[in-house]
Amino acid sequence: MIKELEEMLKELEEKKQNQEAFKIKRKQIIEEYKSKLTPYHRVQLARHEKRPKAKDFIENIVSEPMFFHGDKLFSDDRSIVGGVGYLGHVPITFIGTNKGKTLEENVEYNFGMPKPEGYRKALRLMKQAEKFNRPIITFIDTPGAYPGIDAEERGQGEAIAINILEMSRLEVPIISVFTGEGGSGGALALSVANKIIMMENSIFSILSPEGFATILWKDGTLYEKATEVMKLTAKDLYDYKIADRVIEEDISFSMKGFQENFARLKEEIIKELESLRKKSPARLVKERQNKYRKIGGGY
Amino acid sequence: MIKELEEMLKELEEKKQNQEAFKIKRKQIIEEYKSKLTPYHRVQLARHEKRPKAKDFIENIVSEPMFFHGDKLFSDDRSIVGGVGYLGHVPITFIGTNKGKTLEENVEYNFGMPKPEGYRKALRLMKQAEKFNRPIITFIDTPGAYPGIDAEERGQGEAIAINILEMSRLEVPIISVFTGEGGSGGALALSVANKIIMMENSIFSILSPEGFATILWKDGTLYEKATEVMKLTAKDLYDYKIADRVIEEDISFSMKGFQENFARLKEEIIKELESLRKKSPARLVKERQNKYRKIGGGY
Amino acid sequence: MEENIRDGRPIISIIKKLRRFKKDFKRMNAPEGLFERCNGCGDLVPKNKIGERFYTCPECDYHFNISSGDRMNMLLDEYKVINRTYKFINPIDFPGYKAKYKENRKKSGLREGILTVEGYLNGIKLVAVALDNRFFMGSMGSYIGEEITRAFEYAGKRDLPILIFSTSGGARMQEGIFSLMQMAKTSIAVERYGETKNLYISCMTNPTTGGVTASFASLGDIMLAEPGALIGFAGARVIKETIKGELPEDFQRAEFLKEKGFLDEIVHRKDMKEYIYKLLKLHGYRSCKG
Amino acid sequence: MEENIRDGRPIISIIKKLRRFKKDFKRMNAPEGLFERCNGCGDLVPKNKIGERFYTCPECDYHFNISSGDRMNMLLDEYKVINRTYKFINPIDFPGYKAKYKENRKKSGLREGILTVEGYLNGIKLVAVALDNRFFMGSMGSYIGEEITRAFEYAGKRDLPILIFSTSGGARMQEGIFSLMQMAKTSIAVERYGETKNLYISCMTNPTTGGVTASFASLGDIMLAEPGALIGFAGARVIKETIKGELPEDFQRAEFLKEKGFLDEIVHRKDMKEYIYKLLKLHGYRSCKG
Ligand SMILES: [Zn+2]
Ligand SMILES: [Zn+2]
Repeated sequence: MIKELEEMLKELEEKKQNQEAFKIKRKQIIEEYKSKLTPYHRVQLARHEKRPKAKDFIENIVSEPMFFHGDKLFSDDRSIVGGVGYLGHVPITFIGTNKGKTLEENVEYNFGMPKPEGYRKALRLMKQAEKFNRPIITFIDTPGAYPGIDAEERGQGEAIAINILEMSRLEVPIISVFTGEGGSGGALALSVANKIIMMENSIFSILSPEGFATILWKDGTLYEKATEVMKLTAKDLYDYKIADRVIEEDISFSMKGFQENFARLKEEIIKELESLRKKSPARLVKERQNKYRKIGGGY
Repeated sequence: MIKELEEMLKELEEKKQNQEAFKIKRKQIIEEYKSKLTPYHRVQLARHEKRPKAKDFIENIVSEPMFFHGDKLFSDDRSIVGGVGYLGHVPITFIGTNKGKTLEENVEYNFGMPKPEGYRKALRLMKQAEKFNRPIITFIDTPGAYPGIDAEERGQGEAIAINILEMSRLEVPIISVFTGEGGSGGALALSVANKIIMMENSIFSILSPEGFATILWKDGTLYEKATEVMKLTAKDLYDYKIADRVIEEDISFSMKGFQENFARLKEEIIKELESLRKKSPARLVKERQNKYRKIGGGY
Repeated sequence: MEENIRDGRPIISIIKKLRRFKKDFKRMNAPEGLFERCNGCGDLVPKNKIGERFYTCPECDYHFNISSGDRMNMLLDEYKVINRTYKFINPIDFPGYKAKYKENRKKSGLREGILTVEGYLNGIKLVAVALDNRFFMGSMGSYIGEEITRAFEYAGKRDLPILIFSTSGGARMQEGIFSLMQMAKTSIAVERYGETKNLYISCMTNPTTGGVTASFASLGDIMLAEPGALIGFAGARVIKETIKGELPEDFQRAEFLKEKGFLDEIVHRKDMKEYIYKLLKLHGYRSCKG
Repeated sequence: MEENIRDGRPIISIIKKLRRFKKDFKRMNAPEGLFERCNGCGDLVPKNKIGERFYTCPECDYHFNISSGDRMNMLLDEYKVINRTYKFINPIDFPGYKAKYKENRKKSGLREGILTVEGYLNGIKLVAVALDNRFFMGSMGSYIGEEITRAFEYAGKRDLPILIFSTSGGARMQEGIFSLMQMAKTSIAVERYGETKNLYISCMTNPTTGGVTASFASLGDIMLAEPGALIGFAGARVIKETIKGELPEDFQRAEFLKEKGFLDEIVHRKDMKEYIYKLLKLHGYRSCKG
């Protein structure tokens, strides 16, 4: 699907004569292509192996990042990266779920699926941020929490629940950015935020479309159908007022396109951060808690 | 050694005629015996398999005890017992290190040597106590923290350090009772308290006498000599102002003797608790921290 | 997750089977409806005996699923239902949700999978909530999320302890992201209630899984469970697929969770009332009735 | 515990040994004192090269033990020694302690196993502490406990960051219970300092064990270590006796600890100054010198 667009753009480049006309034509092609994207396509884009991963987002948006390790309890879960750096001139703590671009990387990062120690590592870093009054930015790209024996043994459910509760009362600004796949409780456990920003082709869903189809229709192969009814695109989430901002994406899968996306996102985060940093700790907590209090409350 | 005393008392009982005279004579024998106890004897008494264990102390001093389990992180360490109950009419949280009286029990309780999850379980229960404004009573009888691969892997040193720090700032009264062996950092991790009460024949030491002899003289069999120089008896600790109270013990190893010891201890705890409960949270923390600030500060 | 319902344990020896066969033969010829098959030991056991024992098996202590109403009747001296401002909402316009909903209501006789009451336990006033897995397997959608949130708010405002009996297949798929958000909403309700320093006792019953395990149900000041209850986040099927292997026999059972450090205690249903009563008293709640 | 000193790793292949033998032969015939045996790879390496590389091996990056003074010189632009109100105390009247003490002072040229300074790192003012294992193996007695406590108090009062480089055999046996109590005293000093919201960076160096690991050294806001450093609570010998078996090769090494989640980062000595500088800046500390 992406291939198709890539070929169109390549063809265009070969025929290019005048820079301005090329730019306009290129934009036109991309826009047209975008208009045809179904939720299913967006899921594919969100999961695309060439799409920048959370760590790419961090390294392109956060200056001078220093990565810290470990939960101080059991292990250093490689599926979670976190540390400190600057956003503009503001010191921040960042957390990201780590997907790989190759099979090897993915094995190392457990395909971006954290275990309880990953959530506890994130929480440790967030509490450190609170102590030093640093805003927290989380970058979400995860199929969900790891479903395995060891993860269950060490309290996957409990770890997610505690993260949600603790994030809700942190006295610093929290911004969550959905960069790719935002799956299930595993994504929620890192995104209880004052502001939720979604990349145009990121998703946020109750479960993977495959899992959804399996549970409801006892047939995982119906996942394309699932994407059509799940309402999991950034636009859906924005319409439901769960996402606060959607960042337009250049989807040409070129370095230039990625850089533009990073720049747009960075600008938006800095803007949001500026307004959040003016608020008192008590107000930050109250607003964050109220944001979730309202969701699904029409009874 | 205890056998000797037991035989003397048995003999006395067989010859007994007049109740009052018997009582006096019995007391005399015990006192005389006590006066001959060396630190080495006291170590043996502290470790004696027939001596009541922390759980016996808890069950005889705390009314309606309910035992809770687990650290909510990794495991339920059986070498630590903890829960809630009443002291007089005051709801309290109790924590104890659990030694067994038989080999089987000792294997189950890991000979009273906690792993990191044990210290974290204790800390969890202590924080629960703080939330509900319950005083904390700890009962210490441990050779020390477990020296094993798994314990090191899960951060034995870190777990002890965190417990010390966190206990020092809990905003409720803390009383620690040394019932038997108080070994090393593993005992300290549960005894950062406002008041330290030691049973007359309990000990509190930097390390087991065996370990001490091994380190200093490269010969663990010199442990008797070690007991002579380590200053580890309740009386030593009281003289150093580390222990605040020493509870006199009947050392006849009879049920009646044990009951008397429990009663004396209970009375003392209730008295201390009464005065601690009158203090503000801030004062409790300050006094507890200052107690340790002074130790070894003559420079 | 809804599929995550797995009852009983599969290993029964041949001798046991034969013995049961004999007993069954007799009992199957008894008047209809007097016996029920136990999911624990597989025996046919007299219904009246089960009832007497708080719906647990006289042979093996298996805890049968009970309704939210039975739960309240078992525990409370008296109670009134609260939080009943109810209407049907289909937040993501999910095809067929309304029909499925009607079907569940008809089948279960319930309006939703939750019952919230204010009542008395041995005279101590409290708020009690029970999920009910006869309705959409107790899955948490917006309605349940809202009702639980309100229950915490109600209890917090009145300085009452709160007691929640969970049983759930997880999040309600048909409400999509809105169901997921109830995990945040209810967990934050626990946080706010916690600020009032009142006591929240959470008891997990068979089965409690998915989004309910990963939110309010895991956040009790005291964490209890009924014996044998299946408790977990991920479903057994998903885990088996992921690890491509079998699961240990007691995997995700209450006893397993206690050993792993996530439960304060496992309490038999017959002792539940007394156990909770002791906890309430210890936390300073007093009987306010004659 | 003092005995817990274990240097280097034993497994060296025969080929490596042969190659080393050749090199050694040449170097042993060189002018005396120009080469030093590396505990990491076993090579004889030129002393001046080691010095240039912050006392690390040019062949294998093994980090040699360095003195507290060298540590400060390596990191700081300038500094003054603080907390030097010193006298000898034998708190439990331990036989022979005084003589042993004198011997240690003579051998090491130090007054105690700790150096505390106020200084500047790239212009940023801070308090820095280094333990020194040439004196009683860096074991913590009352003096060290008191000095560390005062260092935290000094830094807290002046809103300065604090930096501690630990190396220790554990608690000082000769001071008995008083040494043990320094674990509480120093940990409480960390707690009080933490209330000022200033930054405490703890760096564990080879070896850090026993009571130091189980107190202030594990309580840094940021936990660092040097490569290959032995870090643990219980001594290797005790553990071997307890489990009656061998220990894994990388057991209690910094790399092992990082994998197990107890270190934020392992930092090569040559990068240490820059790494700490970045941390200080990020935490809002600014250069106060031209
Ligand atoms: Zn049965
Ligand atoms: Zn080397």
